[in-house]
Amino acid sequence: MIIEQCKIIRNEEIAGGIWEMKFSAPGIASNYTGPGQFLEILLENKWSFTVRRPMSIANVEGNRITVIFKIFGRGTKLLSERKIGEVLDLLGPLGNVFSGWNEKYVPILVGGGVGLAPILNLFKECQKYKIHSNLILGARTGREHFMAHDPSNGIYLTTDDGTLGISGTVIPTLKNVFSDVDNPMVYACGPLPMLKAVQDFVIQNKIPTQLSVESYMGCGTGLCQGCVIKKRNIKAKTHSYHERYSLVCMDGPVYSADEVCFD
Amino acid sequence: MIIEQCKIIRNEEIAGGIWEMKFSAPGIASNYTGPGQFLEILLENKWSFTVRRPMSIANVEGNRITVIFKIFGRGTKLLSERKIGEVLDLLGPLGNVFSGWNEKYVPILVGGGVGLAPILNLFKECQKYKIHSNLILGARTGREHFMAHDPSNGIYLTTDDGTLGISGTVIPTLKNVFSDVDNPMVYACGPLPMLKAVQDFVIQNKIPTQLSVESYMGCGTGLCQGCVIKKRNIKAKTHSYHERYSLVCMDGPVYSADEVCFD
Amino acid sequence: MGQFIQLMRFVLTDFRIQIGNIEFKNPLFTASGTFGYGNDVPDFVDVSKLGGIVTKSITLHPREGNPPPRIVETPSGMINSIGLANVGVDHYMREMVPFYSTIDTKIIMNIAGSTLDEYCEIIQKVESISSDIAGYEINISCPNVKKGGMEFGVDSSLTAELTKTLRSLTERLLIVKLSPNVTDIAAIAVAAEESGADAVSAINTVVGMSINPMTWKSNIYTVFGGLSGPATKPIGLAAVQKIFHSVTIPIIGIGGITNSLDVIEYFLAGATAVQLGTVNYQDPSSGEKMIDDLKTYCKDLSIEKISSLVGKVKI
Amino acid sequence: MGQFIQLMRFVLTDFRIQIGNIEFKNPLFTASGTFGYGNDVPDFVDVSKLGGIVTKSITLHPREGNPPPRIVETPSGMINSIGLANVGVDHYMREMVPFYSTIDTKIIMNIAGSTLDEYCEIIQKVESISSDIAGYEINISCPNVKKGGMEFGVDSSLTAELTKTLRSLTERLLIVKLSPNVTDIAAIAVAAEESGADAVSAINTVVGMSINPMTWKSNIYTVFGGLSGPATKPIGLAAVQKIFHSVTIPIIGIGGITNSLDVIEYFLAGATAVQLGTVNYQDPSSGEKMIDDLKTYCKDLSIEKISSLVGKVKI
Ligand SMILES: Cc1cc2nc3c(=O)[nH]c(=O)nc-3n(C[C@H](O)[C@H](O)[C@H](O)COP(=O)(O)OP(=O)(O)OC[C@H]3O[C@@H](n4cnc5c(N)ncnc54)[C@H](O)[C@@H]3O)c2cc1C
Ligand SMILES: Cc1cc2nc3c(=O)[nH]c(=O)nc-3n(C[C@H](O)[C@H](O)[C@H](O)COP(=O)(O)OP(=O)(O)OC[C@H]3O[C@@H](n4cnc5c(N)ncnc54)[C@H](O)[C@@H]3O)c2cc1C
Ligand SMILES: Cc1cc2nc3c(=O)[nH]c(=O)nc-3n(C[C@H](O)[C@H](O)[C@H](O)COP(=O)(O)O)c2cc1C
Ligand SMILES: Cc1cc2nc3c(=O)[nH]c(=O)nc-3n(C[C@H](O)[C@H](O)[C@H](O)COP(=O)(O)O)c2cc1C
Ligand code: FES
Ligand code: FES
Repeated sequence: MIIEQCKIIRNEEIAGGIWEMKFSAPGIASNYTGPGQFLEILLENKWSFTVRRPMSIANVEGNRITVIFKIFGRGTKLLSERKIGEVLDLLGPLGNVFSGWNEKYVPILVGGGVGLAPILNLFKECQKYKIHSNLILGARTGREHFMAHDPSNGIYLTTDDGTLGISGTVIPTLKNVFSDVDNPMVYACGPLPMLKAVQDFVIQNKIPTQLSVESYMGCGTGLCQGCVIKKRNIKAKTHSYHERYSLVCMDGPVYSADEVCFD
Repeated sequence: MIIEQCKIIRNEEIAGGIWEMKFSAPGIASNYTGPGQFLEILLENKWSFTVRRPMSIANVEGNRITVIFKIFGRGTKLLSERKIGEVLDLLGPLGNVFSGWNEKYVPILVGGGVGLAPILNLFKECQKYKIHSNLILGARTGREHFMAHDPSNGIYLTTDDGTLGISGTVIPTLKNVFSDVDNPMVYACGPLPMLKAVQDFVIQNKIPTQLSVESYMGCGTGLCQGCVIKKRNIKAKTHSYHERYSLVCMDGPVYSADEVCFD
Repeated sequence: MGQFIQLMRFVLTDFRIQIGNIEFKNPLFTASGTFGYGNDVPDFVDVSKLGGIVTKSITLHPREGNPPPRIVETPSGMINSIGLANVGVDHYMREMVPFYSTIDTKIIMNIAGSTLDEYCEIIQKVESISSDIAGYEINISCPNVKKGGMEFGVDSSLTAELTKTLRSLTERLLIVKLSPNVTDIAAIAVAAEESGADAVSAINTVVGMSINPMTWKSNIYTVFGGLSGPATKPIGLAAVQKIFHSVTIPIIGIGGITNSLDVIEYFLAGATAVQLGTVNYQDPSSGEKMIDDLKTYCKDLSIEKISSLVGKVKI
Repeated sequence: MGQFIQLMRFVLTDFRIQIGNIEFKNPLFTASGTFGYGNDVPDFVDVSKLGGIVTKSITLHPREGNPPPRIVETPSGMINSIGLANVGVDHYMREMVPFYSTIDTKIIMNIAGSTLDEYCEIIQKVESISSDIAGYEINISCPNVKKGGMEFGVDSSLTAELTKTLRSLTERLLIVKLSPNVTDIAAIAVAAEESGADAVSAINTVVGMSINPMTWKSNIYTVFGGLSGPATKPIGLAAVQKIFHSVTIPIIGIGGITNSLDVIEYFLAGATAVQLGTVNYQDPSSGEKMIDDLKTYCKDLSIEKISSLVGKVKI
């Protein structure tokens, strides 16, 4: 984990309200250990933005790091207005990684909303290692998608309003894909209701699953103790030193589906 | 006085740390009454910049308004980074004007530091009406000047460090010019020490003089009562309703030299 | 047809609120000291859009206020030490009050004093003349005047005594404006309620200080001043929520409001109305704009009465 | 030659400060709850550059803290309600304290309790073992734990009793950390001084609240939390200035510091040292950077001893 001043080398709206930003970040890139990890972005003005903004790493290529973000509030609005050549102060790489994906399993990757970044990252990684995986991406409406619906290649897009791909949430598609594969392993990231639904399904069906979760982060470095999530069961010794809560920035953001509790 | 969303049509560094910004501001321009008036500029972020920044009007041409500013702190730094085509929220025109300049007098115009904007404005206005005036502009060093030292045309530049024009403050030059003209009338705007020195000189020599003064402004509209300056003598009824203080934003910024007190 | 009914609903969103026996057409007031006396605001401001105007604090005698510097910007806020500069009650009654008959907005006269008698004298003067003043807001909490009543604002029993005495002098709306610079703001609110106040307003400014690190000078002549603006919104919200759980009279929320969502936050925390202060310095017509935005908000969430939001924060 | 002498002068700028009988190599400490126990900070942070490290509050028994959400951003600040999550004194002494012998930075252990006995038991445990702890900061002011000692922090006589009792248990540095959520912070500081505290630190967080106006939910599980960050700097400065005029023991200034000029403001207002809190979340190496910037400032202004600035604001 380092702090690095990184030049923006790309910043484009790739779908409705969804932006892709690329940085030159040699130091962070060389410390990067895999899909699941994230950055903490400092927004320019120290007075106005007290806490950094966490963003998953969507891709690392050589010195270059990509994030994909959705305009959510003041901070992401400001990010979308940043120009190529400007420099941002990044803290990273942070957090743990999706693990256990290998030839023995067929990964089913589920991403919703802003949760698609780490999932896309993992999808590309699987491709790189020639591990066939299925990718299910959900959005509210067609204009938020930037990939092609391509079931024959295992890429399924869903929309809540049916304007693109399969109508409905990602869950029915997850169920369908699941029923077609042997040795599935689910990886999911997305909004809370989606993660809950995925968790219910995979626990019921005893599918090994990893979820990348979000929480409000004050620091990303374990110092503020703000980013806790409730645990479903008790782990031995974690960075949070506690039994009921886990620090998402240090022990997560990736958890086994049976580890965390969303209520 | 109106609030207008104004497009930036020019923003250039015209001397070391000194910027010229031009807006398209038809509404404010049509309400403008003369040199001395100012604008209150809202800086983009409501959280970060609580109060507007006052800036004198340096020129009005048709719909266009020019300000000249010096990078002083966070706000003026931000202003210098604004790009052509961006829109700023301006409140204006505010305040009173330099008055009494006409053929009967020979205006001596004295500007120092950021106080040159209204003085330059008045200089151009005099030119327009073919009133011969003398312009004395002071700066700390040569790179802060953007005009040519041209005594034969009545333009005198001074620098504290002697790197351009006449070495020293504006005061010796003011004295020299004064001794050369009949029926002088002094107009001055600049930093506090300069205004004090001008005031001392003109009162001693009984020269009719108007000073444009600065004070920390909360609103520019008479609502906050923050921008007061102490009065030297007592005026009848002013916007501040008081005898000891005057509201610079409503009763000023231009005062007769014997009206205000700088201690 | 369905669309028509929905259209009907927004038209009918009810913004009226009630404090004591006075109905206000909407819950957005301007805060004391940030809108003058309401009679001399910029031309582009339509004061008749506001639910109410609270005047700057008026004292028995005219006050020139404190020497400059009186104002400085701070992170997301500002500090002021105006020192209750005002024309005094006589001038006010003679010169400003007649204007109020020309506008359809309720006027709340904010008064300040350094002794119980001063407060009483002001109210007696006002009560002796017929006027369009809807009520009084009692400033017991101005932090930057030595004798500005601070003694009342920090002490429950003094607050009670003052409120009781003023209550006996007027039938008009009596609102006590509370200071955040106390250990237990709810206790002071309870004292005001029990002594007959129709409402409390909270918060006044927070004691603050600012220094120029290059010149070593205090940025405020009086050293201590009052912090206002967005920085203080969390403090104002906490105050309103605490008071809400302690009194039954309406609370007027104040502190750091810059947009309609801030207004909603105050309602949810327990405010029946709000006052806009520092935001008027950026734009004195902010109130009008927020009312429009509130209408949109209520439309989108199908809220029929703005007052139905009061205290509805989900915990 | 003249140049040489000037060069000599900056080299010799003296950053050492003294609190009680302890000398710190410089006046920049990290604030409790924002730097862990000092033993587990990011690799890129060089803790040995700091004058001191104040640990997160340690309680008698381990505490899991409050349910999430625990944090939310506010204008130029943030609210937290961590709920004193910590490992407890036994684990702390066993697992964290040994690390301190490896660094050359003074450690101040912050302790919190809900009863006088709890505070005593913690100190007795620490005193029974030899360790590199330089002293204690007593948190009597945590606003987001029901039994977090708030009762002590708002009451002069309880503060006096607690301080006196703890003083009798230790020769180590005893610092009382004050709450801004009181009517008269100087009175509490005086109580601490008279009862034997070596120093006071101010301020802890300011009670605040934040609501999501779209979901109507409190952004903090416990509803009220503690406001920190730049928004509170004017409040912290005012507190330090008030205390400075009331006590003779050193004051450690806290609240909203993000750069070296903020540190200067605190010194001018009366602080002998400062603590950095929220800024560590943006960059845990902020302290190191500010020390470098302070060196430049002192060089430019030819300041020979940083402690010569204490209380020097020009009024
Ligand atoms: C580990 C992790 C990875 C993430 N990865 C991505 C990603 O790849 N792409 C993406 O678009 N978004 C991602 N997010 C969410 C992203 O951090 C928020 O959308 C962003 O912080 C919103 O900032 P804002 O200023 O626009 O919103 P604000 O206006 O500040 O607030 C709006 C909402 O944004 C969220 N938010 C704000 N600040 C934080 C914070 N410090 N920590 C967590 N949530 C916050 C809260 O839900 C808040 O209610 C991730 C979050 C986490 C925790
Ligand atoms: C009537 C008037 C006309 C002015 N005309 C010009 C001009 O034509 N060109 C120009 O360069 N400058 C002018 N100024 C000064 C200009 O307003 C300040 O330089 C500017 O506000 C600094 O903003 P900042 O954010 O960069 O500084 P900050 O970092 O906020 O503060 C630095 C200093 O700037 C000054 N300042 C900050 N805010 C205000 C405020 N609201 N009101 C007054 N002073 C403030 C203070 O001296 C402060 O100490 C004028 C000021 C007044 C009152
Ligand atoms: C410049 C200024 C002057 C003020 N004068 C008064 C006053 O005379 N009487 C009063 O009760 N409150 C006064 N206040 C306090 C405001 O009415 C309000 O309580 C406070 O500013 C918080 O609201 P805000 O954050 O929206 O500004 C003043 C505030 C400011 C900024
Ligand atoms: C997340 C967080 C946790 C904190 N935990 C503690 C604590 O355990 N004990 C304590 O005395 N102060 C605690 N504080 C208060 C800080 O030590 C400090 O007093 C306060 O944050 C003000 O300083 P700042 O504005 O620089 O952050 C905490 C502050 C924050 C933001
Ligand atoms: S975000 Fe601060 S501890 Fe995890
Ligand atoms: S700047 Fe507010 S009254 Fe003049």
